[in-house]
Amino acid sequence: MLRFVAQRVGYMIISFFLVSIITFWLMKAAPGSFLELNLTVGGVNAAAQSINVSPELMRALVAQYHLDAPWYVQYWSYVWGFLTLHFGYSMEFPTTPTLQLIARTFPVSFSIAILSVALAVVVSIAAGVMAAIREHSWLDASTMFVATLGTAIPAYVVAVLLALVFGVWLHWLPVIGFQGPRYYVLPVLSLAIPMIGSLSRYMRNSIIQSLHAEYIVAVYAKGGGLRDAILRHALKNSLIPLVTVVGPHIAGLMMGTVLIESMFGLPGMGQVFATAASRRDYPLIMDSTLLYSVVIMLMNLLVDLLYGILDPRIRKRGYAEGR
Amino acid sequence: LPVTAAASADDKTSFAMYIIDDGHGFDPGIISWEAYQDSIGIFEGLVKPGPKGPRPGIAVSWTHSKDYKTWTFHLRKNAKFSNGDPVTAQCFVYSWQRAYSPSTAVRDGGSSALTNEVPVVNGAAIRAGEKLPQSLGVKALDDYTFQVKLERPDPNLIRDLTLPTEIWSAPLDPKVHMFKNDWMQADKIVSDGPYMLKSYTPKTQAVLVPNPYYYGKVNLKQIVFLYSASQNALLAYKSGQLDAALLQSTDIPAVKADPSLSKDLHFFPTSVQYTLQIAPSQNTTLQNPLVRKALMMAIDRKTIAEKVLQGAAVPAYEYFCPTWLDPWITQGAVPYDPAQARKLLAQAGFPNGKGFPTLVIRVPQVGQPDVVAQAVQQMWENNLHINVKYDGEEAGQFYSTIGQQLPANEVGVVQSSGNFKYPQLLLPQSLDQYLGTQYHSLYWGYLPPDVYQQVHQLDTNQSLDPTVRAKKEAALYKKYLPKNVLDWINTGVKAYQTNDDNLMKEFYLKHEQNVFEFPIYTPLEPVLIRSDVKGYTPNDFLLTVPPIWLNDITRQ
Amino acid sequence: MAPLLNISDLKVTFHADRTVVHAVNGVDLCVDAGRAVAIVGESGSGKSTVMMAVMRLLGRRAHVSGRIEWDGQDLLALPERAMRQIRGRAMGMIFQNPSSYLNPTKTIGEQMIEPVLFHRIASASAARRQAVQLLEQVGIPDPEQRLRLYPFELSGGQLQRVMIAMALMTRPKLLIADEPTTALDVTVQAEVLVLLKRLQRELGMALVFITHDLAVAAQVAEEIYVMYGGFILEHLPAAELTQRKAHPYLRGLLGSIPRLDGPRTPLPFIPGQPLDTARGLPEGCVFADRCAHRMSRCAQRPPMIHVGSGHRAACWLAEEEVTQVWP
Amino acid sequence: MAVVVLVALCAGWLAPYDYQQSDFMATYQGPSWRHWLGTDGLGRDMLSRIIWALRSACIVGFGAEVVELTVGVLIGAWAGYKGGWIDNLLMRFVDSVYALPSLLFSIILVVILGHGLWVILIAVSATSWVGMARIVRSQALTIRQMGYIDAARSMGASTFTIIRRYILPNAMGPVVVAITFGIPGNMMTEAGLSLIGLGIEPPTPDLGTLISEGQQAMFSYPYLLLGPAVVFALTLLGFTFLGDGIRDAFDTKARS
Amino acid sequence: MAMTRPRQATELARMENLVKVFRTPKGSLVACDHISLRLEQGTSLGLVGESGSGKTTLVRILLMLERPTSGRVWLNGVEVTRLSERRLKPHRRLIQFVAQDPYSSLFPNLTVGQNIMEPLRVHKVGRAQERMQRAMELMERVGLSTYHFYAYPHELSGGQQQRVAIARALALSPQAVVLDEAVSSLDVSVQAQILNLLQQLKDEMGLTYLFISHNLAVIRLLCEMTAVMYMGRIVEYGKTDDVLHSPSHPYTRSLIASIPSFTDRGVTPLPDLSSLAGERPSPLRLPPGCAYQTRCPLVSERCRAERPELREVASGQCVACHHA
Ligand SMILES: Nc1ncnc2c1ncn2[C@@H]1O[C@H](COP(=O)(O)OP(=O)(O)OP(=O)(O)O)[C@@H](O)[C@H]1O
Ligand SMILES: Nc1ncnc2c1ncn2[C@@H]1O[C@H](COP(=O)(O)OP(=O)(O)OP(=O)(O)O)[C@@H](O)[C@H]1O
Ligand SMILES: [Mg+2]
Ligand SMILES: [Mg+2]
Repeated sequence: MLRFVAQRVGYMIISFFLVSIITFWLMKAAPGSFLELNLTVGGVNAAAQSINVSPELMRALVAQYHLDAPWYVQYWSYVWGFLTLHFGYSMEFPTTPTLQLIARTFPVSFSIAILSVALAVVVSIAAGVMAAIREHSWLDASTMFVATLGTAIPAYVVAVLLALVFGVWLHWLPVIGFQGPRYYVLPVLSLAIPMIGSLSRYMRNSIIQSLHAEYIVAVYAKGGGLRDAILRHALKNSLIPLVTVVGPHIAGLMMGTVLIESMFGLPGMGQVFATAASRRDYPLIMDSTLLYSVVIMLMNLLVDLLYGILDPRIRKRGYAEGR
Repeated sequence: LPVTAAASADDKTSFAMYIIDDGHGFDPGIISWEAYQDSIGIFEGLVKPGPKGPRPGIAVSWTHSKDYKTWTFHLRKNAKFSNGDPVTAQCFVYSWQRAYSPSTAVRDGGSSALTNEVPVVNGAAIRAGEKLPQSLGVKALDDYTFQVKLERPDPNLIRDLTLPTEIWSAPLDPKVHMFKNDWMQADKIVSDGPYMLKSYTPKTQAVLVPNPYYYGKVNLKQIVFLYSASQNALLAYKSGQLDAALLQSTDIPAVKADPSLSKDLHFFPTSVQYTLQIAPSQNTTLQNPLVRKALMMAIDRKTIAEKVLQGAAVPAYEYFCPTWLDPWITQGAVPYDPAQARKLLAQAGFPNGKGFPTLVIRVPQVGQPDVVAQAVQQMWENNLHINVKYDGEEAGQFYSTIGQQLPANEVGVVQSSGNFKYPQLLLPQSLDQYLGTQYHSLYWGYLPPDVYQQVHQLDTNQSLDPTVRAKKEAALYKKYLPKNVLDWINTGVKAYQTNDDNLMKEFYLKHEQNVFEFPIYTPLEPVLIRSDVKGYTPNDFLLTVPPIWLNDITRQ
Repeated sequence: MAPLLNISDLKVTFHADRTVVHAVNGVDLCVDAGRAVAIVGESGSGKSTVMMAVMRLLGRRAHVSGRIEWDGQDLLALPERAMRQIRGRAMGMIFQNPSSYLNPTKTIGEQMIEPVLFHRIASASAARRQAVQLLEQVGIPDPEQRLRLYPFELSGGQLQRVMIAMALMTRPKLLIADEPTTALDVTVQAEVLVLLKRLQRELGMALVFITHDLAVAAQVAEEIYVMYGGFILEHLPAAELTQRKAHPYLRGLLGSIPRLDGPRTPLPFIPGQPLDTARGLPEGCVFADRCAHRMSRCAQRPPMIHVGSGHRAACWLAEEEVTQVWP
Repeated sequence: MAVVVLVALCAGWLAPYDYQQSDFMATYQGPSWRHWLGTDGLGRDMLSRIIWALRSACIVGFGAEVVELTVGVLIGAWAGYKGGWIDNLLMRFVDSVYALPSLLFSIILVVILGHGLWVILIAVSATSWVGMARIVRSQALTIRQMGYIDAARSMGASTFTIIRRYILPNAMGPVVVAITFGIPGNMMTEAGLSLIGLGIEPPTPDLGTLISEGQQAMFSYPYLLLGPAVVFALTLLGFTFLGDGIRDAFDTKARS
Repeated sequence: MAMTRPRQATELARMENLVKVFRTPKGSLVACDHISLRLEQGTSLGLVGESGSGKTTLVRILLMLERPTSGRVWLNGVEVTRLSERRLKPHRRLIQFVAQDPYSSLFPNLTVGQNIMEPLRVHKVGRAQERMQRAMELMERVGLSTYHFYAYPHELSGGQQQRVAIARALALSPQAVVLDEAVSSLDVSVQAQILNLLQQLKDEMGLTYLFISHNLAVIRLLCEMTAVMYMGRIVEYGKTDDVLHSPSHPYTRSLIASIPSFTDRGVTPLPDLSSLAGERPSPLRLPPGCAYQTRCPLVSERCRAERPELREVASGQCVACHHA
């Protein structure tokens, strides 16, 4: 276990550097990148004007990223700055330290993503189990049809419908703003519903598959019933493949919140990020990309550990080869 | 049933308003075109806008010299900042110098305040870094007398100072250390308006409460700004969370169809223009005035305004000046006349569009594709039988390639816009200034293609000092622009220097003939406001802020 | 004394899309308490299906008919709840491939105590103590430790012992062992067989042992049923296996087994393919088309004919033999 | 599914009107005999636009899938078959791409490379090939253990031959399933991109843009949203069911 | 019989001091421990031993599917231990391979005919037409009807699949064929048919087998020599009859005693439990000395301390036991 974590962390470090190289390279290649500014001729003021920031900020950027040095120094200062939590300066929000910006917005996005995944997982396990127990019945068919429909409707359409129903018709929930738990409900639902669609289908298939396994025959042979078969055996085993699909979902969600955040006016990272991207706030883009990647990697690590918890073969055999 | 927390609709002491963007926060030294929150009640300048024009703010009275060059303001003695400090003439000196000083002028991603619209003595030189901020032509004659000296006569100074963009002229408390970036945060900001910031989450919401030290009466207990994508505005208004919301044009029919909503619908004028500017090309076809006129005549601006934009626009006739302000501007309007347009095009050597180069419409794309550009594309294709291509580009990309010359088989227009209220404010201050930096894109069509190349090289040469670049470019323009164009610009310069209305009108009326652009429309803002909300004046200056002075707002 | 398990005319068909598999076609089988019975036959002959039908574990796709009498009650008529009382309590079952019949994600301890828990015989801790005891009995050293292991951490032989121990948790009257040693090494097989045999005797259980290895069947069981194509072709006491085999099929099978002491000449073998029960059944004897002694009479299906005490065969030849030897 | 592809292929003949032909006399018209699904703000026929949009969706869906498939299969098969440090290296690369926030990555790509079908293809497939690579790799890892790969090696077949002739054909099951799920996934990604204005160049219609335009107009002209949204959902559903079917087919084959 | 036919003993393959260590997360596992073996033309070799004793690993190394940790391998007199895949290719024709599970060893995506032609294709032997002809011949040779030529492997029965695998192994006219439990998964009557076929091929084509099986009775039919493996080591080696009738290693004895078999006197009885006592050691932590010490009835102090080497105890019979 420990060895496994160590190895995965090792892999993560490698991936981290690869990701940072990719982002750095992309940022450098972007047209009009601040990393490509020529400081020798016009000086800081000219450079500042050319990317429309204050000379003050420009000086800070030069100091942070060593813009007058070769690319590898720039690269390293970027990575090192990130690692030591001395994030770069945002051009868009220079008055707020990037770290503070992230510290304020990230938890919102993250909690929305996690909550919706959790909700989706719980609901889809229930729906999947229901459908699997009554395999090929009308209940199964209709549950799965609705679920499939759920996958086919994009989250942003779901969001509007939800806002219409719960905000305008029923007046139960606020549709914009952010002042407390109530404000989470609609965004979380909008993200969770399409996910529930795909996950419950997945869950159903995987429970059905588990129910066809030979060890389930053994459960019946021991005198157990369907309840025992599902609760004691099939459920846990079919969670293992579920973890495989939830992993990428989480990764996808970290970005998927952007639309939902702007839709519901939530102070999330997605908004900051979208602003950064559309205003070409490169330092912020770089740092948030890296941050997202680290989060995604951590999530993946978590998923892998979860695997180990669910599947003793992986845990005990030292998480050998492949997956 | 639990009723939503956001039933602002029923709370008569509070007002919730919908805003698309929050620009760059609340520093009056920064201009954000999207929003000007501080001008609506957080800060208060010498004068403030009112329903019938400017009215006293911190200054209770003012005098000016005969030549309109020296202005003296007498301040009220009971004005205080939100921390209790008194507002004095020194506070104005302080904030004006801060706004003009280049080291503090550009900050926070936004553009610096538009101080050049007020011709204070030495202002331009200070901005150019040639003089120290201390030499600015402002003075505190005593604690409650503030004097401004101008470089040129400006009888409109008072009117101009009430513009939302001139909020930089509001006083700042010199005791607050404003060079620290965090001073704009809700717990640190010190302001002198009727309301002050209670809390602020960027891109999410801001809450204003009355400033306890404000000298006058404050109407509401709370004002909330909610920021969100505009597609949600109607929903939020219907759900009762908002008392005022800015709609998308596509929501208008739905609102009109709903009797309970349609009475709340208002169209607020704006001063924004949607235009198509002619892009530089190696092909000189568009240098032919006949061709330009044909293209102009082939655009049905009325249909665009009424059908495509659902009435949330009025046809535009002039790049700089919104028509509802100055009726004289429509004198030069070109009517929609496809037959005549085809005739003109044939005269220019392209009968039935034959032989006409591909016309590219370049659009900066933020969000959805530009439907108006698509409409223009269709109109040109249908009416003139020429080949027109829509070319949307990501905004950053668009702006970084806007100056690139098109190849010889293409001509193009680029989507552009202006945002100006008073024509006087946009007059050329000097030939060099006008040609060297700001507006030369309007003239680059006059340059021979190879000369344009030189200009473009100068433009993109990062290693060049900006002032040197501007000078070199101005020199090129002066050398290659036709004499009538130069004369015409000089008319504008003279109008600026003398503040002569007739010269100004002449300048603008000739504009149509002399610049390379097609004005299309001026948007109207469709806004929903609850009928019990009273006391707002439409802000026709900026896009997103409907009521202009929040303290006038009341609810019955 | 009535037999413990009495199967008569058991028929099982599987209905898969458009094909019907006649897996079991009228099997009569009888197990007395405490006796060891083996069912032998080639792959696909329906051995497992018979015993799965007894346990009623065949699933919805199977159509079962006939009569399965357990202690006097007809199992096929029993409601599912009552059947569950019998399954795993009075009857235990062990399978060929223990590693796939054990849930890989649960410890063997958790799985071993399940029969006791399902039947609410004892508390979990009592069951655990019993499991320890049983594991010791089946020759697994260090049983307390092993309970905490997962199936993949044990070798095949050990897993098979765990399966046996698990089936014995409820002291069943009948243990069904479906090819429990086929996947094992010869030495391990010997160990498991010895163990099974010993436990069967000690606990006085009846044992139904399914295998395709005649020699193993002969070693373990007292009676042997030979199956082919869903039919029982011969039923004989194990001791008679090498002396008197009436059916040409059994003779063919025995002949084709390489022996440690035989000549090194080519082995005799049964020509042709085993019956494909998905292709419908022949009118007559199921073995006829592979039989060297086929005669015209074989177009009729032969009944089980007594050839000796406890020895019956479904072959017309047997009838002749009987009339010859015992006129 | 076939219908969608067919419609996409025959867009030119099927569409009753030119997708960009606008009629300013007939903007925002509800469904009628002349325009079955109504017209949009420029008086363009929605049905024609949807049909053409399906074509764009298919081009992106299939095109990106081809890119994904090529890259994913090459990398996955090689890594899976070779194992060892090659596998390790390639998989670390795969991990890194996997860790990139994909939407952001697409945005950056579009920002850097500009609009255009190619860029969208690249942007859509830039991060999604990773999934394919993982599937192919895990397949290759299993197939590598199969007896026939030993047989091939003991015959002296070269690595390339083994991958091409023995591994890939037998890895196809899950890959085909992944493809059928990948195509609608790509369409979804593309729709997401066009939602933030990074989609296909107008006036060429595209489902994502149609839907988000429809969404803007949903209170006033609901049919503008309904038409494309229903078509989009049906398309996705079709592919999902197709994928299900194929997966079931492979499952039963694997079982028997 | 093959054994009696006079033939010059040419060496087909030789392994010297082969060691194969697998690194697993739980430690290293010695699958082959200093093994030396020769495969001579005309002298088929049987390899028995319990599961996990390293038989498959040994032949995989011989076939160069796996590289040894140390030790050397010769094929037809050429050392191939460190040859690259490409240089190895010509040597691969000499020894072909038939695996236990015929289905998984056949290319599922190719027809029976293509499967049999595949080695010819890989070695670029003949033109398409000729290959097809050869494949037809081979199919007949192994007793498959050519009507199966266009069938896919999964449409055949296990016995037929094994025949296809054998035909494929014969396509390149090898001198030796390695059969890894080639008949274990088949029903007895089918097994008998395949064994007969192998015997016939051996006699007619002069093939040499390296035959792995659990079942000594099967090995007896086909192999002149037998090697017994235990925990990665060869514990006994000699003429098959000698090994069978006078086993010298206690493991061999217990192995033979465990085989359920019919004799003229009836079925062999189950061995008594005492001869089966003892636990298998973990292959990851073999005890020093003799690997069989945990189960051996004869175990002594010496067995625990000193590893017994393979030594000749009777003419041609070698045993690794201190007590033999
Ligand atoms: N669930 C099922 N659906 C369809 N056919 C089945 C099913 N189970 C068994 N069969 C068929 O029934 C026949 C008998 O199968 P069964 O498993 O009883 O044979 P067996 O004698 O146990 O064989 P083996 O020795 O391989 O275990 C076979 O032809 C098999 O294909
Ligand atoms: N690739 C590998 N990695 C790690 N260990 C391995 C590998 N291949 C084989 N082993 C181990 O090496 C030992 C010998 O395995 P091998 O397959 O050679 O045994 P065998 O004698 O052929 O057994 P069987 O009779 O079960 O086929 C076993 O313990 C096995 O687990
Ligand atoms: Mg069976
Ligand atoms: Mg093996």
